[in-house]
Amino acid sequence: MSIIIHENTKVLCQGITGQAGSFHAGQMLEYGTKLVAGVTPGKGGTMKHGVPVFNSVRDAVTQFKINASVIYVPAPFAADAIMEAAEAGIELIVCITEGIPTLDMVKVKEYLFHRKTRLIGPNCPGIITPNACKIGIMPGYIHRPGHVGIVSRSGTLTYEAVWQISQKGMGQSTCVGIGGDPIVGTDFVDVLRLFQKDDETKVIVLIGEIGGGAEEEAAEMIKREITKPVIGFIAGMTAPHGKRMGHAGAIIAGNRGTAASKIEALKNAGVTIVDNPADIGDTVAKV
Amino acid sequence: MSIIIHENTKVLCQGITGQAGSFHAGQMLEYGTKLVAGVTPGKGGTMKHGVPVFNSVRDAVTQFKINASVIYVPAPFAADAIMEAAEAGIELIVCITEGIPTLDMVKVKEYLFHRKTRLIGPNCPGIITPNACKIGIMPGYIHRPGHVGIVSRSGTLTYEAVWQISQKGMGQSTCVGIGGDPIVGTDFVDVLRLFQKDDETKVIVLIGEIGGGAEEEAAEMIKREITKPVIGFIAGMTAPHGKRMGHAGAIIAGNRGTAASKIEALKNAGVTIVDNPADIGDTVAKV
Amino acid sequence: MKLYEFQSKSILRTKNIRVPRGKAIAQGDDASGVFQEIGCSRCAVKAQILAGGRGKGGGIRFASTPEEAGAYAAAMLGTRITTRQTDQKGIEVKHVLVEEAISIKRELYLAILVDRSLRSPVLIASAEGGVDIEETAKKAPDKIVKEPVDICFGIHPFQVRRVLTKLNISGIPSAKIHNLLVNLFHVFIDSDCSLLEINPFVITADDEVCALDAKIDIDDNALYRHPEYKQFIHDQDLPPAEVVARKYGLSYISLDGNIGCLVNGAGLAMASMDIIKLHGGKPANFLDVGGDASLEQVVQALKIILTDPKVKAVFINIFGGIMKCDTIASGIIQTLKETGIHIPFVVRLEGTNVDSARKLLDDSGLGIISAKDMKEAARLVVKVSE
Amino acid sequence: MKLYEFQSKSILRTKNIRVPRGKAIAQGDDASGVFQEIGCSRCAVKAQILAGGRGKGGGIRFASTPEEAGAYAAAMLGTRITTRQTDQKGIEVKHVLVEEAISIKRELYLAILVDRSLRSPVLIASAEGGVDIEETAKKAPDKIVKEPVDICFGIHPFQVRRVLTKLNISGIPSAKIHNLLVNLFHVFIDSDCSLLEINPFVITADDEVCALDAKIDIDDNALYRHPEYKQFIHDQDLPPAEVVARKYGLSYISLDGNIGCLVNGAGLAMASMDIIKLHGGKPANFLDVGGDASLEQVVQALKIILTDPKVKAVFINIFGGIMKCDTIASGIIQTLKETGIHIPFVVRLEGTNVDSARKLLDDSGLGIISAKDMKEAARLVVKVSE
Repeated sequence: MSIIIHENTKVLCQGITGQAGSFHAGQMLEYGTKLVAGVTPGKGGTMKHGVPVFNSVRDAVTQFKINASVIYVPAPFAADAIMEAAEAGIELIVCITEGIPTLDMVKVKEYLFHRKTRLIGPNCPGIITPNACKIGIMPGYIHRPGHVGIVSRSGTLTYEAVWQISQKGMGQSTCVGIGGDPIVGTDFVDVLRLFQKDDETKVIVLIGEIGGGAEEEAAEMIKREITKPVIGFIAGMTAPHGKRMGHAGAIIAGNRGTAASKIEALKNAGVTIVDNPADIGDTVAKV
Repeated sequence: MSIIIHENTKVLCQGITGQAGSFHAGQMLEYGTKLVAGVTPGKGGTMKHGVPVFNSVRDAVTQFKINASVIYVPAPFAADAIMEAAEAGIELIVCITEGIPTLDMVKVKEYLFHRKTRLIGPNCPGIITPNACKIGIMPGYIHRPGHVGIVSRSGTLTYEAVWQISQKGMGQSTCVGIGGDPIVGTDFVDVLRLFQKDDETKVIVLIGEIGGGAEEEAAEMIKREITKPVIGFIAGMTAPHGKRMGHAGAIIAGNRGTAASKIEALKNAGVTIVDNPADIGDTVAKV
Repeated sequence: MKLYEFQSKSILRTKNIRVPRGKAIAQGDDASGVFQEIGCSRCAVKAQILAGGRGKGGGIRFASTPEEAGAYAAAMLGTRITTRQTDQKGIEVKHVLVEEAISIKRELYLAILVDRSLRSPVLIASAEGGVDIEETAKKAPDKIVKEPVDICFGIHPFQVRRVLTKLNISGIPSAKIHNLLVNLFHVFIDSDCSLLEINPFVITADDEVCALDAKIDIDDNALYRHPEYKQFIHDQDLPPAEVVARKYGLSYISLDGNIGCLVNGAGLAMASMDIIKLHGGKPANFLDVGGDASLEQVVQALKIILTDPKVKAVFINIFGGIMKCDTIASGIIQTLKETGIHIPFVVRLEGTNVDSARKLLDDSGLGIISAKDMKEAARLVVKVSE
Repeated sequence: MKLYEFQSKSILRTKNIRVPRGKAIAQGDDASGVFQEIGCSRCAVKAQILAGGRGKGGGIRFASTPEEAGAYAAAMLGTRITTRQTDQKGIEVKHVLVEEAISIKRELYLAILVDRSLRSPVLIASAEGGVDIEETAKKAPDKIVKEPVDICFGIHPFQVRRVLTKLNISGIPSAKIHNLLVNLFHVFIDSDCSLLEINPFVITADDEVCALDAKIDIDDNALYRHPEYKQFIHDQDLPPAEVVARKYGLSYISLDGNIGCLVNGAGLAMASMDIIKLHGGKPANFLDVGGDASLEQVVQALKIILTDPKVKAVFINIFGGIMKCDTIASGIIQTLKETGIHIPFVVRLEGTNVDSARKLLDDSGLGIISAKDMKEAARLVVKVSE
């Protein structure tokens, strides 16, 4: 078992004819992902990597049973692409695009609120269940099937963690990059809950970073609901203060947002905190 | 039993110090409705009919357990009043106000979509379970407790039907005026479904009128789901054509909207149609 | 409130939607001067009436010289135009729109209105614009595109792409139509339209998009927040009785029969007309005094009814909720005393304050016939009207 | 992008939000002329810097004559102001705002920003405006009003009433504040703000409401749809390295240490800084080349690092996903060849195209140190930087 995606997940790629979309569609196919169709408005009727391209998501879903869509369209068009996929009834949307305006994402969240679609991202590496399905941009070869569930706000730092774990001879059940933007579709809490229920996942790795309160919220939830061992790393312990959002930012943040507050909250919830980012693999191996 | 409201329903009145609100709050109290509080911004701290007045719905719900709110505020402020009540978590809102702009109601429906609040109205007489709870403007004395469930788009025509039924010695389980506006909170289908499930309701009376497609939708649903006898009356059989909404109106309406189309659809669903509005009571008595 | 074409177009202009250059004129204005002002070789002279089908009724003509424009305008203004949407008397032309004639590459149909079933505004479009759109809707419904419009976020770009694909529009005009659709929705929302119809909406010879005609209905309930439309209300060409009715917040429609009707509530008012017909009579009007009429409204409503020379009897059917029956009774008594008109009144009252109301009528000595129920009232009023 | 007070106020003005009459001037402009133009008896002369606390740093003075205004402005322009939000060097004053002094009855605090937890814009207000708002938030959080703002429909009137009640505002100003809040939300949405802060926002002696100060941050990701802010981008007073970084879409922050860092991804970049510190080194910068950097971006990023005279060694940590490792390798080689700079480079590559990248580096003969993992890389770079 795994969470969210598995070997029979049928994937659509929005923005398949763009540079990134095309490259990663090829990589996903090579990895074995069942990428069945692509969408680029105006390119309907053509083929890419042997996969048919449609003008719209609705056109694609009338031809194929599709479970998930991965989005590589440029930031100005990404919110629309997400809503188009949701409107067409796609259950899982993985948005890789970075640089989407925050208010676009506020709208997207509102749009998705009463729909059954799950969004992962944006500004994320995607999601992978090793040797079964890769939806995103992570280098496939670093992953191995196994029992470690990884959830992370970071992209490359996740690869680092995966790599260390794989190097130790262990593997991953599913790795979910939830994305680093202020507003994301799926958060730590959602993924942790799925890992808790997943028989395949024995250990959970949570990778956070400074800013926002997602790690503190995760800590509260871990304390209440998670019985599996959780290993955490928070990037930015030595980072200078980021840009201040005026007094208002401080008022909203309250006592949250710093590496110290996140680490304290997670430790308090029984999470094993890794101080050195190079020690993630070792720490997991010791559980 | 009854639907939606019963003798223990605790009611709030928004606009209680206005002319209509004040009059009907008095009438409701006299009828025995458990009207526990009122709201008029700026009048918080005063009393009306022995009932405390608050500045906001939230203030009222922190002081009292409230199940329903009835709204008598003027049209320009009514949509806001509905949303205020919904935001405060009130489960049932009965909006009496007429003349609310249609686009305000489109917004209200969107606002209520992912909330658990039920809205009845606007532009409706309200809802009554005889001798238990009256929320609205219907004259109480015409009602008798009994087994006829009444649902109607009309106000005064409902009283007519109730009166005829009561005059025949029968009574009503619950009477719901869903309102005559293009967009209403609760429609025929919602109420019919509740009547079907309600043990107390043995016969259903549906009163419609020309325009829109609510009766045709009800007919489809009756055919599928309703096993209790339904008696229908459609007002406007002899009415001249109302204002044409351009070609677009005709395109949207399709073959629906006329008295003939509604009567045909209802007959087709097994509904007994009353031709003469004075014969509603007689027809119910014969079931 | 239905707006004239020239009024609708003036609203479109404020949202940067292109309409032909032009100007509306009334009796006495200089149509040939407008022709010269516009400065193009050919103008349309269009009668402004609140009914469709004027083209076939001679309401649109094309002028190639200022003189021609003047002559056509003069011929239209003050005359009555009869179309399939008017009655036989037709409608008097009080305004004429003189505007540049446009070279047309394609004609399309666009409209936005609220779909009751969807509880949402909906965009309707068709590649086949022009007068026969309703025929198209019946015979080839797949040629009609319907897209619900998100009340929160407007028309999504993916919906615009879908519409353009279905209308088979690509290339230069597509971006322009995209903007047009976004702007149309803004007009619809910002102006509280109940209908916004552009038929035809055209792609011009030089690939511009332009609203060749425009029909806007404003939601009457929302007029209070649009002081900018006061002038339009003033321009409404309503029969005097309807002007009075509107002024007093009454819903009144004149009909052919001889039994004046005053009822509270639209449903009961329609049912009252139905029952009059079932008993062989003919209603002279539809009149709903509304849910909570004041004494003054009742008096004005009765005066409107009594002003109609066809009326031989009056049928009053009130089932009071908010409406108090004694207010109706006082209104009847006051009106009869003020006007001195004595035709039969058949009154059926029930509901709030019904007892004091009946007493008022009985004590008035005005010979008002009280009926115990609707059937009796209908029977009586038909009888006395014959 | 943080805007200056005078820029923020110019945006507020476009949405009919009242701000004091005034004008921003730069070196060489005539402050006393502006005083006379405004035509009031007392003006505030306010240094424009992108940091709070300038009042205590001498950045706000009140002038009662044109001469005084001129003198204060001249004294501020070109000098550096140090506040608790700047570093010790302070910030150079390049603009001064001269505006009418306002008679204040009450000072309040208002802000709108996106609350990540609520995933919604939120309005923050307090009856206690001024510099100590953060103190208030800590000591008396009940004096801070927070209302989430509906992205679809804006601030609901019932929310405005709630805010006014909590702020204890009634009477004349309440309707004005209602409008102000609605307009502020429009600014927030229409301008793609990430922060809109009015502190203080005041009720004047004559019961008007006025934004006495204003701080707007625009969401950088949304700048593409705001060509109207091009001028503001130009006015940003950024260090030269950050200007170059911004031009090439790189995220760069200069720090105090001596190890230049080039990493892909913000998380890994922060982790790289963390690990350098854990191994006893000090990073000279934060630099995230982003997820999909081109060869040119890599070269420019390295040039920015090498331009910093503090840098004694360079730490490159890449775990490629979209980013291709061979692009990084080519960038390193090209930069070293172009600049001829020879300081130690410790490179750790993993991910997409890593093999060809390693080969490129090995074949280059430039003495680049390849590390097998992050820990080794950190250890090596700290060693060579000492």
